[in-house]
Amino acid sequence: MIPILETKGLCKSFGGAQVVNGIDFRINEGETRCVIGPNGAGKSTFFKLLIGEHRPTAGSVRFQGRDISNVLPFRRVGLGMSIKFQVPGIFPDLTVLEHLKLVVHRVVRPHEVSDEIDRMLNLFNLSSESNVKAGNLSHGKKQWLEISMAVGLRPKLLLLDEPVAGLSTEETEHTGELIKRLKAEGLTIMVVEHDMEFVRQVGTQVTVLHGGKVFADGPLKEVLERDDVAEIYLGKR
Amino acid sequence: MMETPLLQVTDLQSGYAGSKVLNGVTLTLEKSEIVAIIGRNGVGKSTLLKTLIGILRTDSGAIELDGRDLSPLTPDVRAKAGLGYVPQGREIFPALTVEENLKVGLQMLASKGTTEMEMALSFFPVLRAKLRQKAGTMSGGEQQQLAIARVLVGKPRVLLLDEPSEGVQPSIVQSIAAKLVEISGSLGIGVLLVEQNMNMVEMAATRCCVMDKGKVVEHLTKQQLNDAELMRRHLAV
Amino acid sequence: MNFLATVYSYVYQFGDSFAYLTLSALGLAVIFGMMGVINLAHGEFIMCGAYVTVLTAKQGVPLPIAMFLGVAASAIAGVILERLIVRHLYNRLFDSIVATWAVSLITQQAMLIFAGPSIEGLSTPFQPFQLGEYSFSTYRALLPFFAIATLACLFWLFFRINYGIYARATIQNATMARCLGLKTSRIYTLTFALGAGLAGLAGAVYAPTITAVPTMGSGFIVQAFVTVVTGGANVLQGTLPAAALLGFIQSGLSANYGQLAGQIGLLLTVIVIIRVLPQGVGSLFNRR
Amino acid sequence: ADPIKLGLLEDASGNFALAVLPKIHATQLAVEEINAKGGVLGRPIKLIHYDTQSDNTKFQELARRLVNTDKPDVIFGAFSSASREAIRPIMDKAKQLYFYNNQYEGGVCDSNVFVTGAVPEQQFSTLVPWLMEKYGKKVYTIAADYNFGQISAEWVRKIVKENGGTMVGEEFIPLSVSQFGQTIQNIQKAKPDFVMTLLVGNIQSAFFEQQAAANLNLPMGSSIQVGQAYEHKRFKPPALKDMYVTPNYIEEVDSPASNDFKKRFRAKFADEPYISQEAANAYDAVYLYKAAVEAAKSTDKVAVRKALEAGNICTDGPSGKVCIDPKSHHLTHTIYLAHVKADHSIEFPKVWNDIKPYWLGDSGCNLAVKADTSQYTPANPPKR
Amino acid sequence: MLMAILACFLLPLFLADSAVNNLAYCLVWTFAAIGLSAMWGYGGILSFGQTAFFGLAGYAYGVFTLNLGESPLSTWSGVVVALVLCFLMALVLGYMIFYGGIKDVFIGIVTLSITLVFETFMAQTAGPQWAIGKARLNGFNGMSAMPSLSLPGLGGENILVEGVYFYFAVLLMLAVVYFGTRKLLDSTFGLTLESIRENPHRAEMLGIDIRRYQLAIFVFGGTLAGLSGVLYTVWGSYITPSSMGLTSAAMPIIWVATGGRKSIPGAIIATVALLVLSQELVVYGSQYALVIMGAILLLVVMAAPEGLGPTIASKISRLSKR
Ligand SMILES: Nc1ncnc2c1ncn2[C@@H]1O[C@H](COP(=O)(O)OP(=O)(O)OP(=O)(O)O)[C@@H](O)[C@H]1O
Ligand SMILES: Nc1ncnc2c1ncn2[C@@H]1O[C@H](COP(=O)(O)OP(=O)(O)OP(=O)(O)O)[C@@H](O)[C@H]1O
Ligand SMILES: [Mg+2]
Ligand SMILES: [Mg+2]
Repeated sequence: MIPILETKGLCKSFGGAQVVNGIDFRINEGETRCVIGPNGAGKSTFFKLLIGEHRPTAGSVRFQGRDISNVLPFRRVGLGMSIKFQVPGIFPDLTVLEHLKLVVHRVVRPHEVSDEIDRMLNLFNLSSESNVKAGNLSHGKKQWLEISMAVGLRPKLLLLDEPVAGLSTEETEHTGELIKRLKAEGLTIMVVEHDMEFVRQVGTQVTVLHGGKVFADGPLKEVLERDDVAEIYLGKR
Repeated sequence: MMETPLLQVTDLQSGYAGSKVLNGVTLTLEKSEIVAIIGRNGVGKSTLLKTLIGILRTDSGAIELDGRDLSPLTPDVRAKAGLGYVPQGREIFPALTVEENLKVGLQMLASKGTTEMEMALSFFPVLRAKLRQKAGTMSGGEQQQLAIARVLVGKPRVLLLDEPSEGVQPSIVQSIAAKLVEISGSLGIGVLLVEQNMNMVEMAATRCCVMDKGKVVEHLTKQQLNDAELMRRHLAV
Repeated sequence: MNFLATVYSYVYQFGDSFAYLTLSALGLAVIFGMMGVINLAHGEFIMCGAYVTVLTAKQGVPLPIAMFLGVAASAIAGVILERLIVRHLYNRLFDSIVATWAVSLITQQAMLIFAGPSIEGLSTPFQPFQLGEYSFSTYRALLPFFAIATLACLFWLFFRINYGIYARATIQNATMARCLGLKTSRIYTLTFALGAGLAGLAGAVYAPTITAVPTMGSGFIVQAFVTVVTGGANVLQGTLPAAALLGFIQSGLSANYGQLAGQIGLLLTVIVIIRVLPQGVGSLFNRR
Repeated sequence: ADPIKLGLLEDASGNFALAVLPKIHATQLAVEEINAKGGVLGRPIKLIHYDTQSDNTKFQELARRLVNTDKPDVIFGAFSSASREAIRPIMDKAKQLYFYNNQYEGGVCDSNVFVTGAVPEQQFSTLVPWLMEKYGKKVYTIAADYNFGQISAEWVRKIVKENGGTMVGEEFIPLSVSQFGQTIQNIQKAKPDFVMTLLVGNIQSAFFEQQAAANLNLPMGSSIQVGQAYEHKRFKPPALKDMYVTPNYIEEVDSPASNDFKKRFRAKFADEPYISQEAANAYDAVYLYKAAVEAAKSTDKVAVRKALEAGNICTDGPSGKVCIDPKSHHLTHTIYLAHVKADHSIEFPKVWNDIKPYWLGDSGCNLAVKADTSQYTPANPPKR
Repeated sequence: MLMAILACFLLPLFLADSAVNNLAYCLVWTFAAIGLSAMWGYGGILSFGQTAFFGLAGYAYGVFTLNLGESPLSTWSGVVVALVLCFLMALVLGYMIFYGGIKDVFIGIVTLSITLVFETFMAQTAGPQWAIGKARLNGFNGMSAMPSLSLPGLGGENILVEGVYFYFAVLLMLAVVYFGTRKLLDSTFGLTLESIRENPHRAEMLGIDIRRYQLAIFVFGGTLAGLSGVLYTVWGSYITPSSMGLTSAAMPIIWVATGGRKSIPGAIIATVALLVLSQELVVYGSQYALVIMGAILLLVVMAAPEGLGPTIASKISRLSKR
């Protein structure tokens, strides 16, 4: 199997703080990987390094066999990556519809745009809010919108940073189903999440980050059973 | 003789310019009680808390703290009267350092608050290591912990928590829950806990209100909370 | 001796430039940097400080007290402006451009109509001193030190006592600050008044060296904006190095190539600095 | 009868208002006096004043409006050379009779323009040789960096050279500069015998207090200071000590004509800060126009211009008798050498009577014969 | 808006020539305002540089036509040359700004600095050495005597595009620019710009090259300001450094802010209204003109939070609903 994404010795420090500290990581095409780890472990920073928002202080990122360490973020999106940030980054003054239009017109032909938007609205349960300004949405709906934008770009590699934080139980499950479906379509997905039920629902492989390093790596069951993982992260069960 | 409850909310209505969200919420909160408020995304949970703290104007109804009507007061007066609010999305002051964020919380006290600060830091040890870091550069979960600590140092009598577990690692969620139980018990603090994380609700709440369409539609007892099947039905509404 | 005098003359020119840039900028740095309000009436606060200083000094009030009165008057004007107008515009900052510009128009012209086109000025205090073939104004030689002292006070106010924390918290997120018990409206007013008072201070300090006329503020405003923005997002840390750098370049260029080169050089430097440090000079000092 | 319309474009606000307000008031005074005595040819004068706000583009805009909409019989106005040049093309195009009532850098040879202010051959040819005689032959010029300053500086340079002196320095100051520390030191380094200051506007006037504070202690000469913006009244002594200026009139002139003028002026504008030379020029201009209309017996522009070019249009103004020079459309002037003393009182060490605006005429401008609309300088004189 | 423009075409039937001429003058400025509104309201770029382009175009037209004469070919190619120059300068400047990572208020100050450098420089070109060909730059006094636009007439005589003709020409251009801008901003290009204004960071992560979009709208706006500059120069045969300076540079911002940043019709209306108002105030308010002007602006800002355009629009729609 060829890895779709691979990092070697990836490091990032801010001032003196070494936040990501030599991560070697690879994910194969079509895989769904959950990245977990304590608060401040460097998960979001890792994702931002992948999408290019931060420049690594050392190490490299390869995407589909190509070194993209020096490629600008928007070009990486063009290559087929897309991200949902931990904090929903929406355009407060634009309506939900406009958000989707913005995304959709980048990936489908002009005459298909409106059909595709309708499809997305239904898929993400946003039909009733389609004309609401995104700034006026409830927190959960903002998360939803953010996920829909990331998915709507039809990437090859989807990065989701805490997609279900703040989503109700039902919507969390719905998201899980969605991810499974996307996986079935062959999409490669990386998810950071603290909601263990969700992780169990979607994940097969788990990577645990801790202190900017890969702490544990392997099949879901095995990793979550480990005592050291429980100690640094899961707590008592 | 009936004792006046700590916080009594009667038929509360409010909303945003042009759209009414709360359609008459009634609930009571006694001392040492932790009341969870659950419900699907967009039903008005955050709106309820925003109205209680006074960010949103009360259109009708009453909010009484120890029998004193708060509804005509501004948020700062309500805070001084004893309401402590942790908003959804953290809303820490990003350009202030962690220490300065805490100092803003400390100005509620007459004293210098050295012991309160110490208490908060020992409870959230990540913060101690990062006192001089700009709060905006902290990880999501760290920021959430800061937001909670910032209110706790001000020694509120009623805590209004809007999804405090969001983005926080499972083990710390557990300890926050335990701590809430402990301080509400020992100090007689009342807590209104808006949550999506059922683990947290189970661990901390003494009782639970289910909201839908701007109203409290159901009250659940501690026992009912532990009945997973029942919960599932309620949340799916 | 003459060599020394020449060297000192460079230092003096630099200090002069530095003091002028710093003092013109401080009021704006507080109002624009801390509150985000683009205050086009900055020059009119300067004028207010100068007028009050001159008028009271003419009445026989000792100069330092007259200057203090000038500062106080500007601060009060700031309170009034904030309460009446700026307050309503915090969530639409761009409208504050129009509003403060309108206030500036009204003030300038109303002053002209009601206070006349000019008032008799004051003399610069202190005797001049001689060094080699040059003579220098003692008052001006002291101004850079005064500027630094003012900056130090501000720094103390904003970073060492909690007022600064509260003010910065309010400005970053007023709603949240209010929810944590801060009286944000009072903090806004105080901060605006502080900025206005500092602008008044520039007017008061320079009042003895220029004539007070209704349009005098416009002479300060470009330098003020340019210094503040070059200083960057972190206003208080930025203003000092920005003024020092700009002052150095301006005085160096005008010493060697004339005033025009100084003026143009100043503006070009700003462009270059922002190009190299998109967040301003202050960002160099951010990594604590 | 139908009023005679006098359009007035002057700055009642902005940077120049300080120096222009007395001009406006003097115009109003003259108009009022004439109307009180029955007007011109039995017709009253109606003043149409637009405030040009010290803004050149406003001048342009409002001049057009005035010419096209109000169609006045004559237009007065403009303070700075730049504002005059902004509206002169409009006047020329409309063949509008236009009076510029300000001292300036000289050289405007324009059929439609009459100038009542003093020019370099009146102000510098008197002042500079006198100062060189008294103080020495090394001269330093600081001047506002635009046409007025540059051309005036050219005049100074030329006259200094003709009189065997040397320019030890020349510095042009952008209009927005208010800080003169560097300039003061440059002057100290060059060690001139006196400084020619040709500074314009409030901002640049900060030089005087600053040079005093730094103890520059040199005599100064100027064509515009004191006479226009009364710096000696606005600055505290001794900021302008030993300033020598050659206005064609200032408030301190103590003659029966002057005192009578001041009395009338103050009766109407009691708190005018200063009655400047431009006030006198503006005042004279109204009477000169009146005289010309009466001579032409009509307000027809061509006829009035013919009358003005006849060579006998004069008026007895605050500074004495002044007459229009037909060749150049400029005015003869009595020039006062005003010396500002340490306490800022004024003395007049010398008076030159009836100096003609000879330069343009001598170098080939003759508007009575040949139409023109150019501005000339010593380096660029009229082609013969 | 179409109706309004049609109505404007009919106006000369009712107005005196001088009033039409004056109205043309006011309309001349609307291009700079439309450009700024597109830049600022849609792209979130607050530029103080509109008058720099305005001045550049004015001087370019002046230098070009003073050298090449007043034939129709010379004047119209003067217009084109001026616009091309503005386009290029905006491109270079915008490249420096956006590809150099300059953001927010820093853009405002960089553009302001450039404008002031240009102004200060032009103001000191008084000497005879500052001439390009036959055209003296003439410093603070400004350049004058540029020829008007003209069209080749039938009999070999050129028809000058002056007075009412000039008014029609400007109105025609305005119509074209207005509908063109509308079309541009209503497209996904406009939507993309808005997303960049709202959250540049997020927009970039949607795969949008934000720098390119910002550069594009900056060049668009700058070139429109250039169009204003050329037309102004043609209208008055005059261009001066003070039409670039601080006071002038603030004017487009005041107009656009008053009109409502995001409203193109608002910008047009506010520009014309404020210009007419300020003239009328000068004429009838004498020295109180500026005070009254200030007071009116204050009132508008306080009473119409969305700006004049949107506020009027919502008033009208509310009235018509009744
Ligand atoms: N600009 C910065 N300067 C200093 N430290 C930083 C900066 N950015 C991030 N950090 C630190 O790096 C660490 C990793 O942050 P990151 O956001 O990657 O954590 P995370 O694993 O996503 O945590 P969470 O689960 O809480 O979201 C944190 O401790 C944070 O304080
Ligand atoms: N600023 C606002 N302006 C207008 N409407 C708003 C605003 N904020 C929220 N709303 C609307 O109010 C309703 C309730 O929102 P609220 O944020 O209270 O939901 P919530 O129950 O907290 O949801 P979540 O679980 O997603 O946080 C939603 O329909 C939302 O669209
Ligand atoms: Mg994270
Ligand atoms: Mg919520």
